[in-house]
Amino acid sequence: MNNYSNIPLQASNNGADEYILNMGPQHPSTHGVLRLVLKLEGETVKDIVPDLGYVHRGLEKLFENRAYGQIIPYLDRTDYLSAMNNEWAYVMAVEKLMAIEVPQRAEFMRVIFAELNRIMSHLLWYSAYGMDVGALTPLLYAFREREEIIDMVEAACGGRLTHNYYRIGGFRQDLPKGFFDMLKKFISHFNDKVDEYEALLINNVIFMKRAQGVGVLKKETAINYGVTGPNLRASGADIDLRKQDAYGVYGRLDFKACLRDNGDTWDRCKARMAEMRESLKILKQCMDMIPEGEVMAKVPKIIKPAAGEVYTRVEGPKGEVGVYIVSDGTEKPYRIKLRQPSFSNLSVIKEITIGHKIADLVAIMGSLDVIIPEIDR
Amino acid sequence: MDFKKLLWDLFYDTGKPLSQFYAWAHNLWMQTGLPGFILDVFFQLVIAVVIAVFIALNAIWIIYYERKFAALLQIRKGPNRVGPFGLFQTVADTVKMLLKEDINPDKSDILTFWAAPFIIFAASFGVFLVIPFGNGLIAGDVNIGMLYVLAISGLAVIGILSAGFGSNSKYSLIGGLRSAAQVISYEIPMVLTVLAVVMLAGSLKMSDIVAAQTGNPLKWYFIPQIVGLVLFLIAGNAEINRGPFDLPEAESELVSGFITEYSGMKFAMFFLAEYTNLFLTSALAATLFLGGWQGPFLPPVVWFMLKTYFIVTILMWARWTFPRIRVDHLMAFSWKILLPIALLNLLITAFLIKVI
Amino acid sequence: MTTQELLEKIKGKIQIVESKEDLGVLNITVSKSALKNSIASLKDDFGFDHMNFMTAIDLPADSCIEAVYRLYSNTTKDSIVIKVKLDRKEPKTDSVAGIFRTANWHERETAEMFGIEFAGHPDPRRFLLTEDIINPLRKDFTHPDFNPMPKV
Amino acid sequence: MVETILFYGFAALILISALLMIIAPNIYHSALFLALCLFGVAGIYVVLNSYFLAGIQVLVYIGAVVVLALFVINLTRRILDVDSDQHNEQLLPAVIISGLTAFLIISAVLKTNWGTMIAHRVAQDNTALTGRLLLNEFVLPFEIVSVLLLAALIGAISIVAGDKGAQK
Repeated sequence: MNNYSNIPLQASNNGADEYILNMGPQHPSTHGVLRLVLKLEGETVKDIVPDLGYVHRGLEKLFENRAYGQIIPYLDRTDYLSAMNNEWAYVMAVEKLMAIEVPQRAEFMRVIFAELNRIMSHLLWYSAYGMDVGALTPLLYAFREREEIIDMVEAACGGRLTHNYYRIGGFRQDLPKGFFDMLKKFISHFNDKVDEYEALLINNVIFMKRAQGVGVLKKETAINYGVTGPNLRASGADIDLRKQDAYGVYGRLDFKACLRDNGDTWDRCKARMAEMRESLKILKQCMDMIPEGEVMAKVPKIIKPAAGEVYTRVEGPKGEVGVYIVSDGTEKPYRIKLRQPSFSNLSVIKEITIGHKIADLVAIMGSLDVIIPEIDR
Repeated sequence: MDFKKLLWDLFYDTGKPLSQFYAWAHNLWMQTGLPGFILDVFFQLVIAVVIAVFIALNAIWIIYYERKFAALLQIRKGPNRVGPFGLFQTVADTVKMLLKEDINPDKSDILTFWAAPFIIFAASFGVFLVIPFGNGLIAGDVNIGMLYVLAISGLAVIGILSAGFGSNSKYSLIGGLRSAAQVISYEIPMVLTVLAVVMLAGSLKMSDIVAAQTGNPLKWYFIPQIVGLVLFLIAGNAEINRGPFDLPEAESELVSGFITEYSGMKFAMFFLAEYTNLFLTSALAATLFLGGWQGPFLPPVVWFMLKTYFIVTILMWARWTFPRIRVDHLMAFSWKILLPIALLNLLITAFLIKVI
Repeated sequence: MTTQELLEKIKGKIQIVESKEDLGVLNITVSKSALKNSIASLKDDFGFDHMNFMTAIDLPADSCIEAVYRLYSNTTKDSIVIKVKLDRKEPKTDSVAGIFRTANWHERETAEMFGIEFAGHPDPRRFLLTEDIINPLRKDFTHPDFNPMPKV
Repeated sequence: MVETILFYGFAALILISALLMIIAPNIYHSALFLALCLFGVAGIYVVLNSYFLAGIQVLVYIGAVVVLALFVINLTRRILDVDSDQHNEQLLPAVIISGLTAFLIISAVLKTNWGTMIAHRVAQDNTALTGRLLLNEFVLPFEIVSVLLLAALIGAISIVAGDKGAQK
C-alpha cells in the first residue's frame, strides 16, 4: 500500500524513473526505529523525509511527575551509549540551581566517567559504522575494547549500560579498589588499538573512496542547523564545550579539540578517532591529578530548588547535551526540556544527502552518529 | 584383478577404471538388445545425483568453514554448540530452513518468484559438468569447456533479475538490477583473463588446460598469468556477489537485496547457489592458474580440493576484511581499471606466445 | 560580558518588554510581533549564531504559554534567552525557521506538544506523536488511557 | 534414434515457448519464454554437434540479449504495476509487417530445394575449425562486422553521453 499520507513526497508521474522508497522503521541501517522516506531516481536520492517518533516515551511529561532525584535513571535511557554524560548535564543543572559545590574528587571522577563514556560511544559508533559500510569485522574489534570499559564501569557502579551513578552533589559511591589498575591497563594499550581501527576501516582505500567528499557539511550550515559535537568540529568549527564552558575540571586539563577541515564523511570519522585519543590523554591526566576525599557534597534530603530556571550543557560524545529546568520551588520540576545532540544532528540530513546514492545515504547517516531515543525522548 | 592396482588407479588415474567400468557395463547392456542411450541416460542421472549430493555436502561444509574462518578473523569462537566443534550447526540450520514457512509475498509474480531460485541453482549446478576434479574425474569433458562455463554461469543473471522482479519489492528490484549490472560488467574482464589462459593452453577443453600446465609447479599458469590470476579472483568474486562486492544484497542499504522476500527452502536455494558459486569460482581459478588436480604425491582429488580451498580462503579473507564498495565505484572499477588491464594482459600474452 | 553590558548593547536594536538576570544569563521578553526581528537581529548584529533549543512552558496560572528561545554566541560565549508570551487559548507566533534552520524541528516538536501554531513554518506536520495525543505537555493534559498509580 | 528424439524434443520446446512468449500477458514472462526458446535453439545446435555455436548462442542470446531485455523491462515498467498491457493500437501496421515477414520466410522455405541440401557431417571438434575459418578465409567480413559493432558501440555511448551533457 502506498501509505505516505503524512509525508510530503510525490514521485513525478511523467517519468517512470522516480519512485518512493520507504526505508525503515525496521531497517538494518537506520540505527533504531527511524523511518526515512526517500524519493529516488535510480539510486540517487532526490528527496528525503525523516519520519520520527516510533520510540517516543514522553519523558518530558514524566519528569514533571518525578522528584528531582528520581529523574536520573530516565536520562540513562535517552542516549543509552553515553548515559553518564546525560546524567552529568542534569545533575549539573540541579546543582547550579541549588548552588551546591561538588567535591574535587567527584569532579575528577565525573571527567573520568564522561570520557570513558565518550570512548564507549565512539567505539560503538565505529562498530555500527563498519556494519553500515559493509565491513563486519570492526564490530568485534571495537567490542573487545568496549567490553573492558564496561567492566570498569560495572565495577564502579554495577550497571553496564544504564549506569545511574551520578547524584546531585556528587556520586552514589566512591570508586572501588583496583579501579585505577584497570584504567591504567586500559590506557596502556588503547592507543595501539585505535591505530588498529584506523588501519582496518578508516584508512582502507575502499572506504576512503566512499567517504571522502561525500556528505560535505559546511561550517556555516552546521552551525545554523545546530549541529554540535564531532560532526561540527569535522567541519572546521573550533567549538568544544569542554573548552568553551570549561565545566567541571576541564579548565585544568590539557587537551585539544579535534578539528578537521572538509566536513565530509571521512573527516567526521577521523575526528572521532582523534577524539578517542584525546580522551585517553584526559584520562591519563585525571588519573594523576585526582585527589582523595569525599565524593558527595552536603545535600539536603529533600531536594527543593528555589524557583528559577537553568540551562546547563555538557559535551557529550555526539554533541551538546543540554538540560533546561524550570523550577517552581516545589520538589518536582515544573518543566524539563532535554536538548540532545542527535535531534539537531539528524535534522541536517536532508541538506547533505540529496544528490548522493543510497549507499552514501547510509554512510552519511552512520557518520552523523545519531541515536533515535535521543530524538524521540 | 589386482586390488591394490585398482585402488591406486582409482585414486591417481580415476578416468581409467571408470571408463573400463563403463565399457563393461555397456557391453553387458548391449547383450540385452535394448538401445544404448538408455544406459547413458541412466549414467548421466547417476552423475547428476552424485553432483547434487556433492553440492549439498560441500555447501554444508563450506558454510561451516566460512563461519569458523570469520570467527578466527574476528577473535571469536564461531559455531561450537551443535555436534563436535559445532560441525552440525549448518545441518541444523538447513533443517530449520526446510521446516520454515515458505512465504509468497502479496502481489508477487508467482512464476518469476518461483523460477528465480531454481534458475540460479541450475546455473551453478550446470557448471559442475566440466569441472575436472581429478585425473579423468570429469563429468563431461566437452571441447568448449571454458565457453560452456561462461555461458552457463551467465544464466544466473536471469534468475537474479527474476528474483528482483518477482518479489514485488523495491529493495529486491534495486538489488536485482545492481546484481545484473555487476555480473555483466565483470563478466567481460573475466572472459578476457580466461581467454589469455585459453591462448596459452591452446584449447577450451578443461582437461587440455590442466594437462598443458603439467605436474611441474613452475609451469602452472599463475606464473605467466599472475596478473590474470588477480583479475580473475577480483572479477570472480564480483560475479558471485560476495563481499566486498556484495552490493546486490548489501544488508545496510537494501536489507537483503533480491533475497529480501524469500524464506524457507527458496532462501536456502539462494544460499546453496551462493556457496556453490564460491566453490566453483575457486575451482576454476585452481584449474586455470594453479594446475588443476596436478601435484606430487597426494591423489589428484586431494590436490584439487586443497588448491580450491586455498582460493576459497583468500576470497573469504577479503570478504571479512574489506568494507563494501560503492555501486558507481564498482562499475568504474570494472570498466576503467580491470578491463584495460585485462586487455593489456591478453595482448602481452598473445605477443609472447607468438614470439616464444 | 556581563548581562548588564549585554542588555545595554542590544537595547537599541530590540524592543524589550521585560528583562531579568537568571543565574548569570540574560532573560528578555519581547512582544509577539517583534520576535522574528529580534532573533534575526541577535543573529546578524550581535553574533548569536547558535540556537541551543526552542521550547515552551505552559503557565495556566497566567493563562499564557511562554515560548523560550535560547541563543548562544560561539565567538563571545554569551547566552541569551528570549521569551515571548502567547495567548493560551489560541497560541500563535511567527516561525523563526527561516533564520535558524534548527528551529524547524524544534518548532514542530513544540507545536505538537503545546498546540502552538507557528505562522510561516516550512513544514508544519506532526512530528513525534500519533494523531490522538493532543498537546501533551500542557499542564491540563489528560489521556483516556492514562491510569494514575494508586496512592500508597 | 537419440538424435531424433532430442531434435523433436527441442523443436517442441522452441515452438511451445515461442507461442507462450507471444500470448503471455506479462511482458516479463514473455522475455523469460524467449530465453527458453533460445535455449531450445542452443539444444538443436548441440544435437547437430555444433558445440561452439551452442555455447555462443547461450552466451550471447540468453546471457546478453535476453538479460538486456529483462533489464530494460525492470527499468522502464512502472515499479508496482505487475501487468503491463501488451496490446497496442497499431494493429494494422503490425499485421502488414508480420504478414510480409511470414510471406518472405514461407516463400524462402518453399523455394529451397531441401532434397539436395543434406548436411555434411562436420568434424567432432569443429570449434577449432570455426576459429580457423573465421580468421583465414572469412577474415575480411569478420573484421568488417567487428568494426561495424565498434561503431555502433561508440555511437551508443556518444548518444548517452550527449544526452547527459544536454541535461547539465
